[in-house]
Amino acid sequence: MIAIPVEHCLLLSVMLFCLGLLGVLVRRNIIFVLMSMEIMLNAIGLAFVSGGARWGQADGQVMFLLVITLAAAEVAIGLALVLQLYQRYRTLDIETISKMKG
Amino acid sequence: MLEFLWLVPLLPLLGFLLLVLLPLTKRAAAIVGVGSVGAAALLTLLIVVELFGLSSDAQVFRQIYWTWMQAENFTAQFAFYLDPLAAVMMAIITGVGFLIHLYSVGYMDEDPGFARFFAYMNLFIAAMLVLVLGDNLVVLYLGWEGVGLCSYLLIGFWYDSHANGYAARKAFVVTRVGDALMALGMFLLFLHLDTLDIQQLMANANDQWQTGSSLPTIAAALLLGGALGKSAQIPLQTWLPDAMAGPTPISALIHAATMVTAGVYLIARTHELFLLAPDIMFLVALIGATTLFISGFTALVQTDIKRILAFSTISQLGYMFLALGVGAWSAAIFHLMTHAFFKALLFLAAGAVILCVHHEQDIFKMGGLRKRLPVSFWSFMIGGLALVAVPLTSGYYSKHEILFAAAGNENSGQLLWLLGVLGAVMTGLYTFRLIFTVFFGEENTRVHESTVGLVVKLPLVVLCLLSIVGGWFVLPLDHVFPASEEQAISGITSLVTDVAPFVGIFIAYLVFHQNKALADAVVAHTPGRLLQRFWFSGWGFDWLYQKILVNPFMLFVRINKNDIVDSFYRLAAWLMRLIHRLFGLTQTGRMQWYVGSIALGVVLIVGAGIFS
Amino acid sequence: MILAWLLLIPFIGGLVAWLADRKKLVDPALVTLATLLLDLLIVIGFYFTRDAPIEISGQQWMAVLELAWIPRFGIGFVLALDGLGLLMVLLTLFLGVVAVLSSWQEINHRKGFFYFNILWTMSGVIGVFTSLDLFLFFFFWEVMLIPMYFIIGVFGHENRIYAAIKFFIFTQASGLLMLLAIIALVYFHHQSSGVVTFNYFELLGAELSASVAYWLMLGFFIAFITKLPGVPLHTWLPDAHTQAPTAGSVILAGVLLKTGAYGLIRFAVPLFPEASAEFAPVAMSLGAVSIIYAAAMAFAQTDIKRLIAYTSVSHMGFVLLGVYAGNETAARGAVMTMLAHGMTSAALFAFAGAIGQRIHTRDMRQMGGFWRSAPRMGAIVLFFSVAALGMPGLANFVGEFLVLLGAFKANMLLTCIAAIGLILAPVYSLIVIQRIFHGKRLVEKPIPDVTTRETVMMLMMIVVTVGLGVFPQPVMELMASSLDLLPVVAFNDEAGMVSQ
Amino acid sequence: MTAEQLQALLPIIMMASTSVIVMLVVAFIPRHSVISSVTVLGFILTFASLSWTGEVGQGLQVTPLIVVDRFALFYSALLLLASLVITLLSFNYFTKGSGSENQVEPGEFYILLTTATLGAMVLVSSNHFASLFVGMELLGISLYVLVAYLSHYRQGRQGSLEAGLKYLVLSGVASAILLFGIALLYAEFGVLGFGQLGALWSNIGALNGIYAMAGLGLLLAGICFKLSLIPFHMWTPDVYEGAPVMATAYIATISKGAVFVLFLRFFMVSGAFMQEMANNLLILIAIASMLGGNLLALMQSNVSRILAYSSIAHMGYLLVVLLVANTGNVPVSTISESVGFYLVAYIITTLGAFGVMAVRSNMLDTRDTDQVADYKGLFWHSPWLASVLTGMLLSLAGMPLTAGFIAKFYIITMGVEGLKWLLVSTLIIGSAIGLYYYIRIIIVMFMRHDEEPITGKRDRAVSTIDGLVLAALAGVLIWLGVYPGPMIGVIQAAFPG
Repeated sequence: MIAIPVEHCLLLSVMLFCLGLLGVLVRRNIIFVLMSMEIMLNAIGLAFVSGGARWGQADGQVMFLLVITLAAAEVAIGLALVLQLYQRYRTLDIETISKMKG
Repeated sequence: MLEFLWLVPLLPLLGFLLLVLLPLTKRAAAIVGVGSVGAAALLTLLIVVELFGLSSDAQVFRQIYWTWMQAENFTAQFAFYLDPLAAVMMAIITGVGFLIHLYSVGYMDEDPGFARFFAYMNLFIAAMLVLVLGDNLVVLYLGWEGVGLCSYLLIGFWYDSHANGYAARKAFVVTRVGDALMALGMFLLFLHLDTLDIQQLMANANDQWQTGSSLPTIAAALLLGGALGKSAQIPLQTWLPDAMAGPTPISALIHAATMVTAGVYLIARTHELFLLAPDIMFLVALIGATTLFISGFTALVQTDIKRILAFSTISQLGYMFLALGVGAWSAAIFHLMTHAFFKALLFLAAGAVILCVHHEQDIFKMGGLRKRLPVSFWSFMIGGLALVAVPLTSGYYSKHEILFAAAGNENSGQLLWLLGVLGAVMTGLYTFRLIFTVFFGEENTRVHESTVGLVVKLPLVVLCLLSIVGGWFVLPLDHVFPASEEQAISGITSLVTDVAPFVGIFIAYLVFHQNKALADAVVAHTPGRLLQRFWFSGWGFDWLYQKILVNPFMLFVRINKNDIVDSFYRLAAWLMRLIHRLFGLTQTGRMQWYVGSIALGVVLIVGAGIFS
Repeated sequence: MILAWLLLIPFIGGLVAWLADRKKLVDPALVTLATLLLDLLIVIGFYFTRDAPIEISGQQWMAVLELAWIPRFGIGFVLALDGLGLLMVLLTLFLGVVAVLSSWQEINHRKGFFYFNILWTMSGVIGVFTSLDLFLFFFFWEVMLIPMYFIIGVFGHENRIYAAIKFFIFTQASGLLMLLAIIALVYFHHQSSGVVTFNYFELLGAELSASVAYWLMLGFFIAFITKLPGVPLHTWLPDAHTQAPTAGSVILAGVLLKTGAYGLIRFAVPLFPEASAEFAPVAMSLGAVSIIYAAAMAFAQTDIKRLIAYTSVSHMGFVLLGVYAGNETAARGAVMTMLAHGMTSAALFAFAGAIGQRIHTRDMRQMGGFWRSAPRMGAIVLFFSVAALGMPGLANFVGEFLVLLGAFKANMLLTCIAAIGLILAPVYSLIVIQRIFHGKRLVEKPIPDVTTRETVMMLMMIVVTVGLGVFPQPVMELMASSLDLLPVVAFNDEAGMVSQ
Repeated sequence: MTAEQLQALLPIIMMASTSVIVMLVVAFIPRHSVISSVTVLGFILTFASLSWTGEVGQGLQVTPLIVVDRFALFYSALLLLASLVITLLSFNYFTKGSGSENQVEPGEFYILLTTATLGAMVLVSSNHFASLFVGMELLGISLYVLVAYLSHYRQGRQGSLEAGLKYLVLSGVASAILLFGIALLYAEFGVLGFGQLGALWSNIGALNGIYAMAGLGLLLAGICFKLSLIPFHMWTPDVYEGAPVMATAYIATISKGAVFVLFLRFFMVSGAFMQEMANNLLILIAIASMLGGNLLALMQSNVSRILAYSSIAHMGYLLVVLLVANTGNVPVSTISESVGFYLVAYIITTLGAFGVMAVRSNMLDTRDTDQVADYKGLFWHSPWLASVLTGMLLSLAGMPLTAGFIAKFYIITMGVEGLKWLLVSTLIIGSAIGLYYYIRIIIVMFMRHDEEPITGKRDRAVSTIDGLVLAALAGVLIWLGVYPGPMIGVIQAAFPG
């Protein structure tokens, strides 16, 4: 098996991570924000797996599993709150939650 | 009796305490007030008699009570020192003081602050006695400041008027300028001579310092500063005319007979130091001569009877300084004494006049009072003659001693003498201007005689006597002061000196009695009027001080009322609030902005990590 | 143990006073008075029955209490009393009594809390004057601020919150600098000796490099000069005084300011003798500037308490001058000035309060001519004004005279500048009398004269002021041994010397 | 797994079981008092089990993930006690809503408290990235819900929803950053244990690989977010303000405390502080936090926000200690001791402050009693409550007589011994600024109502439990401030390894 160089994987994961972060930064729709966070978590997963592959360990995959769990939990709670948000304001725009400041 | 020396200042002090602490009736207050000083005077008499009964070498008595302050090598004992000089001063203070107290009983009769008046007076006598008896400069300073305080209290005695309060504070502050200099002088003396006991100090100064070297010069100059303030000499003379705001007995006691002579006493007391500083000696003489000359002119144009007497006092004090400056110590003290008699007499007589004309003090609103107020008139006449130094009066003897001493001085003696003689002419002029205006001419005031009772008249009579015979006293001060060599006085000098007062009186007769239009005509011209105004203002000293000292101070004080230093802290606080607001702006409440901040932080950290 | 009791009695008394008020049992003012008198009696009793002095590092101490506290840092609970401390404690308790008497009628609500704070301040101040462990000292130094903060902030006048916060921040912030200096001192002492300790006696001999000592000395100096206060760190004082209730002003002026001076005498100079000597010209200059600047500022004020506050700054300038003059004469003068200023300023503030209560203003432009209806009050205020301007025979003179006499040796130029203060003192002192008691009467209703309570209170203070002015020697003997550490180096400013 | 290891893990197991039991109780006996009692009992038993575990002795490594040593046990105990306090104070906070139509049994709140505490306990016992990750997310996800807990009540608490969402997204992003950092480090070094990482670092000296540097930077950034250090602080005030006051207290004390303890252990075990880059960055962050936090709090009118900003500053102060560790002038044990004491003092103080706020708040109101104006004249109708809050604020300000003073004393001592004059000066300036807003709250509480009308609302009587808890906190506060010796001894014993 021809190993994919670890740098390539890491570069990809960095790009993915940045994409996700950029999404959180620019999207106004809360759903898209949550999705962008998923992308970030997946980038992390990729980095762990490629790291595991580089060192030939299972640790990377184990961490990936944990990351997936985290992603699921985060989204579960996130969506519950999105529901609350929508019920109250009838919008998914995150600008609505900027009352507290100063 | 000498061992009862401590009782002399204590008696008036006890009188003061009684008057302050107990709610006495007017009668009781008078008894306590006058009685305590009377007792002190009696005791003084006994003590003085005993002291002069001793052989002339042993006429020194020191009494140490307790250690007042002690630190390192500095020790100030609370101690009194009695020698002929102090004895003479004591006698003047208690004697004249008693007479004035007595007079005040009548003068202040209707005043609601009767007891307060006597309390202050008693305190003054006590302080003045401490001043002259102090064995060291610190005790002297205690009395020195004490009399200043009493002077302040009594000038501002009628406190309803702001002007009185202002005059009182002015007196205190201006003399305090001198006091501060004197304090510095004491520090300097102690630093170099290790003691403040006057006798020891003088001995050490003679031992350690060369005549004319810089240290004694500076020290003497600083002490002179104190003396100038207290004795109202140029440039610190401006407070005395204003001090006339106080009741007239005060002007007589404090601002003529006793307190203002404290400066003379101080210099006489420390004459050995001044002898080491000939430059300062000359300065003293020059200041005295200038002062007597300048204030003579000022007295000439005043209209307020008490202010005329005040400037006259300054002028006479100038004579005493002149005497001190030329080394005629005894003459200075002699003149101090005669001046105490006749000037107290003049003030008391003026007081009696003022009382009878309903507290009018403008001499041009009086006139022809000779017939209505014979006692006052004759008192004024005798006092005036003594003041202008007409032969056979006490003033004649003392002033002539001074002028002769000045004439004989090798250091610009002629100039000093000339100024003195011109001053004598002026004295005659302004004194008789006053007498002619007030007591001669037409009557134009209502007078009520009734208020002048026996207690007022008796002191006047006694002082009249003293003003005449005072010149015949021989002060036993030979062992206190170095003997001054007899000067050969030329006949011309002697003649001019004798004639000068009469010239003044004659001019006064011409201008203010015979031909009153003449004076008005002089004043009518612009130069004349300007000169009159210049003299009237006391040669512009007040104006000058107002411009260069008081106004800048007031300006600073007014601008800086809110404390410029505080604005620095207010600025800092304001800056903090500003930064708070700016920082607060970053807290927008928008989530994406927050994410942006995190992202920025990450970029910075990672960037720093990678590129470091 | 006597020392611990000195601290504990007001501490417990404070709690009792508060509880007594809450349960409506007794008047807390009475409790406070009783507590302070008890404490005062104990001190006096102790003074007359004390054993032979205890000698620690060459100094004589009347009583020493040493307990372990936080051994981890070499911090002990060290209390000790010497002549200086005794005088300060006596002053504190005496003025405490005056403060209680002067606020007898002023404080009518929340009395329990008020007197609780008064007593706790007393406790803290006594702690400051007796503790000889630097940590403990700092502990009390800060602790005494908090009740004072409440006294100003809760019971003060219209602008009290601003004043209280300003007071707190100035003193706290400078205190933090001192804490830093203390810790650094301990650290450097540890470096050189291998012992971690906050004990005063051991730190006295700390070997420090010159620059380190200078910086540490500055830390102490800034904290103390803020409390003193000296220009330019004085601006909290006028505000605090103006807004504080009468008792607050009395304690603040009479006692709290003295802690700053005490700190200089006990800690700042002895701990860093060389650095202090080097710094002395600067400190003395600040003292001289304080004297003159504050005197001028006092004259400008129309608020009577503000005026008196500035006079405090001016007087404390003498203390600063005296402490750094570097000889015993000036040091004795400084302590005498502390005591004298404690009396006069406390008395004047008590009167400002009494007048404020009568006519409900502190603005002197609305006063005048009070002498006619209240001559006894006038006489007493006159007495203390005169004392404040340095009349010989009264306490202030002894202090100022000795300070200037001593300072003259050290630096002539600065002494001459400071002597200008002698001229300005009557300018501001007499204006008080002039504006309040003299002149035309502006208030329609005649103001009532002093009550018996006020008379008694004032007589006490008059007796002390005169006593200190005429017989200061016993007091000076008492403080003598405490000042041994002070004049470490005689520093002469050659530039100020007159060429011979 | 040996019996010894089981014994070592017992507290964590106990805590986990408590979660499960509480969950069951919520399902079957949904009565507030029962749920609360069970939770309290769970915390107490877990706490008790710590002493038994303590017999295991020094540093027992249970699997590569968890280390049970005195350090872990001490902080577990601290966090458990804090959780206990929060649980006790929560009871009345939620009971006040009972009787109205909105009555809800807040069972889930207690479940989440137990799971969060479980996460915190794992965190303080972790010396491996995997357990770090698990603990941190267990804590974090529980907190998302706790923060948003009141968002589903009909009439109010928009703040709770807003805070919940903000916390979810921001904390999610931060967790992702932290994890990505771990992932990069793992990819670079192939190890996940702190100790192994440290060993590798010390072999190669300074780090130089891009990924390693980036990984460490990201890790730092994630931790800084949890500690709300500038510039990762912005979530703090909003979340503090919007979250129910007890959730705020939880974040402020247990969450931050646990993360800092982890940070400390990571630094000490891995030697990360020997990295020049980390050191310089942290100095900047510490200075910015000390100054910025205090300045941001300066004129705030909301007590929660004031405490939020002040927590930024306090974490900055704590960071000073870590930075001193870098100098090597101070033994690591002293560093650990200082951090320990500071955390103890800070947790007690913060709990006390939020406790008073909780006692005066009602979950059914649209907001908690958190405006400064709400405290006007408090002293005159609730003197004890006001006294407790005064004590807490003075402690935050670092005044003597309180634990906060000794804590600040520790920090300054460390700074001096490390010769970090810049940091110490900043600390002093920051503290001086900070005085203003603390004493402003105090003075407001003491405003006299004879002059100003009381705007602060009056309270119902304080319940016995709340009273006792607050009194205990205040008592400990004073005790630590006046006689800290015994506590110092305990903390000195709690040394990692």
